[in-house]
Amino acid sequence: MMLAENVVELTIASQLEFIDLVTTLTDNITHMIGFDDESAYWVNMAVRESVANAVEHGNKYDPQKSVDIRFTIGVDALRVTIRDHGEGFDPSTLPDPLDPNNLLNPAGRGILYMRTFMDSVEYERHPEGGMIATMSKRRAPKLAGQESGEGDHKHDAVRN
Amino acid sequence: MMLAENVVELTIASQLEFIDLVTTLTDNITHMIGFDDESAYWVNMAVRESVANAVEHGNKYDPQKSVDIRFTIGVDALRVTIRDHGEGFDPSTLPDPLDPNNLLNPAGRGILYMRTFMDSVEYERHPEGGMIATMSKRRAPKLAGQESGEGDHKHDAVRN
Amino acid sequence: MQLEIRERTIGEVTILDLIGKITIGDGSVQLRDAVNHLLEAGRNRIILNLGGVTYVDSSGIGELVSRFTTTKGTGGKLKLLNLPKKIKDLLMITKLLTVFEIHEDEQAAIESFQ
Amino acid sequence: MQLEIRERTIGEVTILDLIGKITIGDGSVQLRDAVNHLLEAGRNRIILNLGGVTYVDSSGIGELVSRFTTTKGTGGKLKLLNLPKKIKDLLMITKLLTVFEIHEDEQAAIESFQ
Ligand SMILES: Nc1ncnc2c1ncn2[C@@H]1O[C@H](COP(=O)(O)OP(=O)(O)O)[C@@H](O)[C@H]1O
Ligand SMILES: Nc1ncnc2c1ncn2[C@@H]1O[C@H](COP(=O)(O)OP(=O)(O)O)[C@@H](O)[C@H]1O
Repeated sequence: MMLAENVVELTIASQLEFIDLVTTLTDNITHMIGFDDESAYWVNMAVRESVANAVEHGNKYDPQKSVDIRFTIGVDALRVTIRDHGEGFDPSTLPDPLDPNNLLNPAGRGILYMRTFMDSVEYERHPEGGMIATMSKRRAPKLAGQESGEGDHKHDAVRN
Repeated sequence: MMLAENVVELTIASQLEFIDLVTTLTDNITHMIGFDDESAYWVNMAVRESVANAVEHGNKYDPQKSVDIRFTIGVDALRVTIRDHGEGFDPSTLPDPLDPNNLLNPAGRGILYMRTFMDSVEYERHPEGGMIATMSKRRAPKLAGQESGEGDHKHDAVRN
Repeated sequence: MQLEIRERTIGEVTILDLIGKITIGDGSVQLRDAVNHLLEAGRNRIILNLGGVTYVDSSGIGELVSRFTTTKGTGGKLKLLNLPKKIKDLLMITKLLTVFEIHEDEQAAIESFQ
Repeated sequence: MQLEIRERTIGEVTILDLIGKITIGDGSVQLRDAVNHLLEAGRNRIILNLGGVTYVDSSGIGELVSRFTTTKGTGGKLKLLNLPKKIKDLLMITKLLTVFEIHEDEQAAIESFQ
């Protein structure tokens, strides 16, 4: 397979047992590219939430459906995409977990976690079915006045 | 993607820095399925050798070529396949690293490592190019007289 | 096992010392079982000591909330003790800090049931 | 950094204390550089103390062999000290146990150069 030089991909069957494999790989990648422990901890948790949603709501625990996780190590940011093979959903119609009426709900806080811990979270439907969540986290605090995009450059470096 | 329920796949770009990601994932999987520390250590090393060969000899460090690693968690054995996208080679024509004349060679011991640490190692050419190394390691010592195959059964279990 | 739960009884109060991770699957289920087990035995004055908890995902937070409401439903109370910084952050983010009764001192937590 | 190398000088003998992993890439390169650096300075009585080495892949074993032959080429000697069990296993598997001079006692290793 052709692959950009700064990409690592992991594919798991839809089993909760495998989520720890994804978060440990996440830890290794954030550690390798120099995230501090605190940032790495929250990225780990955001990835866990997104993969758990893909297993639970997306693939509905169908062990034959995979969850595909892709890490793109950009110069400025780590991008993680999580894809499932379910029916998809519309994130704009979800109940707000912070609404006082919802505070005692037993669920519904995963996407809030993701949005809180990452710099950006976006959802789209995959043309061949399933959802793709794309999350990114800056590698270092931006210097004041620095306006360049935080995306991936032509020549991405594993270590900066 | 459709996937057997007991499969985990990792794809890396051909960078030596990424090999540690593969071996740590290997450790997590062997630990999850109950390998003892000693066996896990040697499986880790066999996987490292095979991935290093794929990066170095197979893909020749071309960062656009991937190494694709697949872990199949069978009831009786863990199977690991490592695929590269290089020109392939004929393993039957390699010099024997244990030949007295070769003992001081600076290289040529990787496949010996693999064959020593795993229960089986097989090479084949992928129809679309590149080599596939398939290695397997039994999950528990066989009981005396137990003759059943060590392959993967219809209903594989992550934990046994 | 990602979550270890130790049970201590002080008069009518039960303290569950939780050590490890409360996450989707095993961890959340263990917590649910442990609390439900107490409630079935009529022991509904419960303190969860989170001092040894390193990680709570959204499923774990949901489990804390639902054990809280279930305990309340039996006329009892479930209180939290010794929140590590990160778990406090999570309760803040989810606006649950004021929902739970939270203690930093075990003795005070026990006495709060009297 | 996967390999840490500390240098000690005892008379004409240099001991390199190696701690960590000797693997393809960084670890092997560091070892090569450290030994070559000594040889360039004319210090070719070298003891590699492997007591702190936890992991040596085939590239690392190859590096040990080539530093051994390079040192020999200068009329010097490179000896091994304090082999952990697993590293000994690896030298056995590769039939290199009898190629290297291996010591278990540092003082004896130093004196063996006299
Ligand atoms: N990958 C997904 N596929 C389908 N639906 C999803 C997916 N991720 C999230 N959802 C929907 O969004 C809702 C909110 O998700 P989340 O905030 O993570 O909370 P929870 O998982 O606890 O319900 C889920 O209940 C589900 O209906
Ligand atoms: N994936 C591969 N693709 C092409 N050639 C390979 C591959 N793996 C091994 N080889 C060939 O086999 C030889 C022996 O490999 P190995 O025993 O691992 O030792 P080393 O990697 O130190 O040379 C290599 O030098 C190379 O020529």
